[in-house]
Amino acid sequence: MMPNVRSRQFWLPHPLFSLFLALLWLLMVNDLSVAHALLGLALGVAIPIVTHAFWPEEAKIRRPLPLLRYLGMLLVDILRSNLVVALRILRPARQLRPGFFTYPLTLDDDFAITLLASTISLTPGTVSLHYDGEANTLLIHALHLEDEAEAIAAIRTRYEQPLEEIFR
Amino acid sequence: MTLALIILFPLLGALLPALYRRATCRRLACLAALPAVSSLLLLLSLLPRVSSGETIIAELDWLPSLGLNLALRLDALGLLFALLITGIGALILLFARYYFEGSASAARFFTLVLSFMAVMLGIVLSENLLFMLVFWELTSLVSFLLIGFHSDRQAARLGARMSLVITGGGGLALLGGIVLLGQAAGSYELSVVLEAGEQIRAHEHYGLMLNLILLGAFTKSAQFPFHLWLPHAMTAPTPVSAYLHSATMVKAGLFLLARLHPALADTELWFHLVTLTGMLTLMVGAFVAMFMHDMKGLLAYSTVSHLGLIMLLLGLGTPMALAAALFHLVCHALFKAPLFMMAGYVDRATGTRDMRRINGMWRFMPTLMALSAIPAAAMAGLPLMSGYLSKKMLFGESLRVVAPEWATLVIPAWVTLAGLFSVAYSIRIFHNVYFNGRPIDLPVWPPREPRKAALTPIALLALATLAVGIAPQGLYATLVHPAFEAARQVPLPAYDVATLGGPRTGLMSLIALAGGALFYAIRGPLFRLHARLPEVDAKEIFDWAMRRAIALSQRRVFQLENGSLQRYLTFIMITVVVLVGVELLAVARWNGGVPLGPLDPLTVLAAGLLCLASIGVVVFHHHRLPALLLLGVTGLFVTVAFARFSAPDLALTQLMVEVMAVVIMMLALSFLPQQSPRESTRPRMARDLAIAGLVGGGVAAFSFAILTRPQHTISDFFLANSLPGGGGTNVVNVILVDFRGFDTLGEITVLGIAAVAVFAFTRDLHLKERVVDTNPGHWVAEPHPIMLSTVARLVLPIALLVSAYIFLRGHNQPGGGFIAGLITAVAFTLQYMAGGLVWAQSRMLTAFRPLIGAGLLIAVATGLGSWLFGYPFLTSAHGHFHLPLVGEFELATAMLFDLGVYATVVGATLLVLANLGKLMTVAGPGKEIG
Amino acid sequence: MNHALILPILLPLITGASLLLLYRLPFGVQRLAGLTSTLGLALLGAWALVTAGAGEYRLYHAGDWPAPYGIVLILDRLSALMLALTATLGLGCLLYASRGIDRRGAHFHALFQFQLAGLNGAFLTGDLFNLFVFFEILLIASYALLLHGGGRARSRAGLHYVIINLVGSALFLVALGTLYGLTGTLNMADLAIKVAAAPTGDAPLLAAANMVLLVVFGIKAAILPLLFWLPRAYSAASAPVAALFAIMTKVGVYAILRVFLLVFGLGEAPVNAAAWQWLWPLALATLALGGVGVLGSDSLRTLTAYLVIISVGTLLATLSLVTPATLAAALFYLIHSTGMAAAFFLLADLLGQQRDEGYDRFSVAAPVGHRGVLGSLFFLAAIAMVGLPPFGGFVSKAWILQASADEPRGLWLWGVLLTAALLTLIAVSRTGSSWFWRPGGAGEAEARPLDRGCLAIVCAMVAINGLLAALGEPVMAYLALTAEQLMTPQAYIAAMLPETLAFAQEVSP
Amino acid sequence: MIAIVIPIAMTLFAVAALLNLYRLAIGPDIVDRILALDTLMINSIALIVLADLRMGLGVLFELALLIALMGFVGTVAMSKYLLRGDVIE
Amino acid sequence: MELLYAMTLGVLTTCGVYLLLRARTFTVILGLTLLSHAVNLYLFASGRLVAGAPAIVGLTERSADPLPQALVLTAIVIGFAMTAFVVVLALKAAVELRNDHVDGENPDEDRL
Amino acid sequence: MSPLDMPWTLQLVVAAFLLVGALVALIGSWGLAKLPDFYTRLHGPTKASTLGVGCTLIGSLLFFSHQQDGVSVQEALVTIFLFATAPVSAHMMGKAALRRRLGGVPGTRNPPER
Ligand code: NA
Ligand code: NA
Repeated sequence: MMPNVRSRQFWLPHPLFSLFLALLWLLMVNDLSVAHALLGLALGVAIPIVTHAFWPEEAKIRRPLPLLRYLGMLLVDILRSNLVVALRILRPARQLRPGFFTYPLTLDDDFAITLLASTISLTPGTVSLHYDGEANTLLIHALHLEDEAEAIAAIRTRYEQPLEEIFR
Repeated sequence: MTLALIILFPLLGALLPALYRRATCRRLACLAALPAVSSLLLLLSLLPRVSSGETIIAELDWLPSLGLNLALRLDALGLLFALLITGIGALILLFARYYFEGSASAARFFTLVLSFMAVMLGIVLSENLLFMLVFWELTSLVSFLLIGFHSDRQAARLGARMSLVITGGGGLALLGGIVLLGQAAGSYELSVVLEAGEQIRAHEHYGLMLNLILLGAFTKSAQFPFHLWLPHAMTAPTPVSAYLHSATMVKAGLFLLARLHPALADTELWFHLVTLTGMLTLMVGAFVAMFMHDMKGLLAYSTVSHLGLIMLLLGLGTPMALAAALFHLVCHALFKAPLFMMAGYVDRATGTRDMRRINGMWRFMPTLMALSAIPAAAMAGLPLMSGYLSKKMLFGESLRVVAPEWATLVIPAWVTLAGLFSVAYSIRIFHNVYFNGRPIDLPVWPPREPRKAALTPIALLALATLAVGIAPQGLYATLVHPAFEAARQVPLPAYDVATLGGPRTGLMSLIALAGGALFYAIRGPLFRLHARLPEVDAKEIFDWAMRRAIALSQRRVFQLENGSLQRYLTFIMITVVVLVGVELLAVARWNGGVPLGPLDPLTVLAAGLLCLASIGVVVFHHHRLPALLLLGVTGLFVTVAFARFSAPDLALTQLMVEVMAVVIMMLALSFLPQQSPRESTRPRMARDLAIAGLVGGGVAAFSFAILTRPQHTISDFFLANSLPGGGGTNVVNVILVDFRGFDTLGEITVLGIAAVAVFAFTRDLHLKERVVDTNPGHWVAEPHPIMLSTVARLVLPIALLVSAYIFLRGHNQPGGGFIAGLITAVAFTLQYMAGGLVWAQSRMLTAFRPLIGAGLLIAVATGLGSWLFGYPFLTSAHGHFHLPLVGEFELATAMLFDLGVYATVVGATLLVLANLGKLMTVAGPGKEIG
Repeated sequence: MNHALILPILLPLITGASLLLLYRLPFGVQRLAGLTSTLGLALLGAWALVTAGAGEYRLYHAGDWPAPYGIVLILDRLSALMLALTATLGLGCLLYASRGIDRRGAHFHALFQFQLAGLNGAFLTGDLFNLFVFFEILLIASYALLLHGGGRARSRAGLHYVIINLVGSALFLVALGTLYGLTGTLNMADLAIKVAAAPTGDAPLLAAANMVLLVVFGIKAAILPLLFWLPRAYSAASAPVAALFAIMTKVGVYAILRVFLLVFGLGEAPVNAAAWQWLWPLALATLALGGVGVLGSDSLRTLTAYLVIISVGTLLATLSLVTPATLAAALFYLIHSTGMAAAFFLLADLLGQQRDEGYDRFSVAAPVGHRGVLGSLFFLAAIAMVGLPPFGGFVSKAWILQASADEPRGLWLWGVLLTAALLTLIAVSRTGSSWFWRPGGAGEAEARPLDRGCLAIVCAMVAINGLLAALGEPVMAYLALTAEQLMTPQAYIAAMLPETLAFAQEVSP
Repeated sequence: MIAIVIPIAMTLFAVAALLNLYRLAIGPDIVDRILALDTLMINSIALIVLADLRMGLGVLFELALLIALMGFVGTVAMSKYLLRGDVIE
Repeated sequence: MELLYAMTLGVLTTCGVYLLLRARTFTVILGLTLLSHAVNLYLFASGRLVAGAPAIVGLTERSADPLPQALVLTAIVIGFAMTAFVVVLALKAAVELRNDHVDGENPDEDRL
Repeated sequence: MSPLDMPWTLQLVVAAFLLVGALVALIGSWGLAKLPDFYTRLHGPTKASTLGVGCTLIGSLLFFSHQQDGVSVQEALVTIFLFATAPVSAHMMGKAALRRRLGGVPGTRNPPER
């Protein structure tokens, strides 16, 4: 399970990730001294060694820039979704038309699927409830489901396709 | 030294038979006789000195603080008894040589008898009363072993236990009495005690003291109603009966009272207790002996009766009563031992001891008959016999009693009647055995007389009896009178035994003789009458009483200790309520006067919710999962309370701990029923609520009282020294790792042990069936949802980074090793949940137990580090360091200590969780996780 | 800097932790490590006796912080006595366990060392909260050891034991909170001064805290009505563990002594008076219950457990007369009863192993192998236990009687004590005669192998009890001085807080 | 301005917490209760942060972070328990 | 404030003790946990109630008493260890004795 | 250091964040209390509370970033963490509800087979 102690795989499985951790450390301690930079780097090396076995696959993010764009869009959608959901909540409950629908996925990367499912849960009126690995579908509950096909199409174009690009 | 040798000879000699277990009985007897005779000779060599009134004392310190010294004393009283013990003992050994011929257990017998001889000598030769008590108890113990010699017989076991319980119990009482006596006299040395009679009798505890001592003496000397053990001791081999239960051990009580006579006697209480007990014993023994069909039983009861007689004499308080008592004591030993021997021979020759079957033995054992005629006559008190003299002395003394009034008439009449009985049973044992028709249905046929040599001990004792009867003055002058003087502690006029008595005593003797003979003559109807009386079997009574007592104890104890935790907890709570409540009643002012802090609505709300949540736990406790959720809520609000009142470290810790605890409980809950049955009745609930309410009210009152009282605390020291002395600004953390680091070391030790304990006792736990059936085959229930596992993996490194952050800042800001450790543990726990136990376990860098061990060792090693610099354990050091390039940074040994805390916490938490998870998953005993 | 004083805690702690770290070590090595460490503790115990015997208090400032701020260990005669007793007992139990019982569960040796560390810590610390921490260490280790070997009876008894002790711990914290809230300190010497100087309005609260502590220590020491966890817990534990537990009740007694005589013992109207008053009847009742329980026991281990209860009752009743003489006598009894209870638990196992069925139960009439040897041993052990001469029990009983004779209440103690002894005598004589004398069935011939090592250990423990009587004088002298030391808390305070010496003398009783 | 807003915000969050507790109490299903508890945890993060803001000390953020972490872990554990009948398998 | 705090403690304690006296291990553990909350808060209160002043040097003018906080921290950790232990033990007992009554027997009874 | 030292614009922004956050969270919790079935109730917290707390945290971030020099990153961390985990929590709870065969409110479209 563990890679050889002599190998780079052992000492620096995710160099970028190590750097990220060091950066995060500096932010967290809020101190840009050399001491903390060294400490941050040390942690950046040490933590992946400990956790590498739990996360053996290399990250498959091919294009970081679209990811950032995606996240920005997500933020906007979250704000929008909150507004929508707030209104739905404040209106009388009998006006709700809740419903379930199954969303057929085209993504096949675990991380990407997770990202999509999270997105769905964070955005307007939908929560992803169950991922069926065999059929590669997501079971989604919508707070207000007018048209199933429309909902599926919206998710496809707005979220899944950008994600496909990022993880292709 | 000589005195010690007298005891040591038989004591060490007891080892000889044990060493030569395989030797023949004869050789064993010789080996055994050697020390006995040596002691006897030593005693005889001292006889002239002692008879002339000298008291030899030898002393060696043992436990002077206790007043218990190895002090020996030989005066005439002791000598009298010591001679009896060694002399008769030697003869008993001789007798046993024939009695045990061909028996495999002879060696054991000789060892025990010699041990007994030694401890019995110890009683009579002790100068120190506590030392005497040591021997006293030892005689009970050795006697227990001797009575139970034939341990395969139930009667023997019961008899042995009975004697041990009664005499041992008496010994305990005696211990009490002697301690009181020693306190009253100021010493346990007899030479002091015997001089302090006035002081002792005036002591406030004299009555209790006397009662306790008499209890000891009465039980040992088989006085009514403690006599019951003696007849049942007859299950012992006959040499034992002859030795212990007629000649020596049963005389220990009499010896003790004679010994302590100057210290205790001559009070009204003494007179009443001793005399009345003696009278009762005398009569009961004599009466029962009459009707015994068992030879040894008859002899035993007759012994009881004689012991009562001597006791009576000891109680009388007339000038010469003590002399009479001692004289009779010797006579009794001399005639009772041979009678027991006779019973032994007849028993062996016929195979039974039932006098209804043993008849006409004169035909078969003429020599034995001739020899036993003498002691039998002495027991009956026929003229010219030793018993005659002692009986006349008894009658004489009974007539001299002047006070109290009732006694002047009752006692003479009483002793005459007892004398009558004793004549009757003496005739009976002789006549019934040797005459009275033909033997009936004997198990051994034909009875054979023992070899002539075997009769030597009887012959010698019979001879002695005869000698005393014929020339009593010899015995009296050389032994009894000096002993009498030694016992009374004053020189006394001599007493001519041969010529004593007057017409009235003669008349009393005559009545006894004639009456006894008459009584025996009409025994047939009397026996039939007696047979109709309800049979009282002491053994059964004892056994029944014991069973009863045990059953009763069992019931009583198990009514209390019934294995119900609920009851025990109720007891504890009630105890708290009562003990504390009584004190709290005295509280004058609950409000200590410090002005109350202002209330704000949010706090009121939080407090209200905390209360509601905890009440919710109670209300919902039948539904376990909801109750668990509510418990989580209470924990959350406790966290909020800590945060509210300036304890961020506590809030952090409480939160982590709470969630971990809830997770652990939930793990456990998956094996338990999901509902608790409603089993409490309403009154029961009301009762428990009342108890709980009282405890809760107490806690509330307590805390209100404290909160409103002004505070004086040592904490200013910590606030002032935290930075300069401990190198940290977070005072709580500095206390934890520095000021009171020792506590923290203990705390992580507890955590580590708890985890290892969980590992240890779940290691071989089999979960054959789960209590809940959860059908995981549902379409939605895959074990490791992708979303969860993906996010969990993301969380892990970040959480570790956070935990490093929390760890490092802990010394200055809220945080520290414990919280960091829990964060790490939680992050890994998430991996268990997301990926499963096997998956996650195989990815751990280390096992958990060594992590715990390492953590503890790091903490300890940090503490030990200060030794190198000459400081005590856990002394901290900290400093600012400067490295080129790196710049200024701070290091404290406390950090290293905290690292130990961190490692222990991680290891312990994960060990518990993994092993709980293991129960369901790997489910293979022997498969160790962590 | 002499660090020997902290070693009784650190040595077993390090050994235990190392055994965890190196958990893959061969079992023999683990065993050896445990034995070596315990032997070391015995030597330290001897050192402590010698050191404390000189009469000086010896202090160890953990972290180099002065009292009352830091945690200070303090060695006086009583602590030294308890250390030595624990180590000796521990060594005996561990040797016995090393004959095979230690293999029946995981980490026996590590847990055993932790247990010893907890005990020693409790005996050494001069800080009340630290005492709580060491209580928890010794408790958690004892929970684990109690469960060693597994089985239903242990689970059930263990559960009760654990829950009751958790309640006890909660109460301990309540008492600590009260004391700290009212006095603002935790060091026992400092507490003593602050308690004595507390405003009168606080006195009932302090007395109430004292009562809570009485309950806490009463649970540990097992006094009525807090003792019911004991019989099943002790009789369920494996033999060496039960034997070690003989010292556990004494920890409660130790704590009672420390707290009542020191923390609440100063001042003109000491707070402890009420607690002593409660303790007296409760202890007597405990003693009586123990006597009845001994008679009603259904197995040798239960019987021994009740003997432990008797010993606690005797000890506390004697102690609660609070004179130097009774204290000393009680301490002697403590030594005797601890050793003999342990020996009896081991003996019960030794006998139980010899029986085909029923183990140590009385109701089963299975024959015992090796009757001669075991019977003799039982006989001697029973004599020692009942308190018959020539063993330590006799001396201690005589001493207790002597010491309490002058007290007006002493005779009550006499009555109950002697009756309990009689009941014990009845019970053990029944047991002995039915096990060793009653003719056995067919199984009598084929005795199981008798572990000579185990036998030797039990013999040694009984022999030590004999030696306690034979060579009792120096022990008694030591204990008399111990009692004197306990009765003069001012000296303790002066040693702990030299600067407050003058104040301590001012408020001396 | 902030000084005025903080108590208002706190009150709003407190009302939210009360609503959570209401759901926690009435259920009806255990999942509802878990959801309520999860929401309560999240709301209490805000309360903690606001309290810290009010004190102006900045010592409670770690608490907020940990509540978030522990709330997540707790919710996952409980859901997993309902889903599978155990938590770690 | 103090009265409110004290009363809250009282309620917590009452609930804890009541649950402690029930017949099922799980319930007893719930009770123990509540009780330990109460006790920790009690011990905490021995340093009095101070708002907005954590014991961090230099943060505020006066600060809360740090010592009880350290004590409570230790108590919480020990309590955690004990809870974990007793939970697993209760589980073991329930599995071995085939019911989760505190006495492992008479499973349908509330015993005195 | 008191809030008064802050420029009023920043104060305004912080206050707005705090108020909006609280309102959003309240609505979310209101939804939790009011909505008719579990699945609909799941929506409120997943979005509203997350955002509500997020806003509060950002307000706090701004506040403390001004009070203490440098960016206070912890709040951001909490926010990100919440946003990352809330969907997973909802996912898990939703699965649990499905597993427990909870039905939707009457009128729910395509209710999952039980
Ligand atoms: Na006859
Ligand atoms: Na810590």
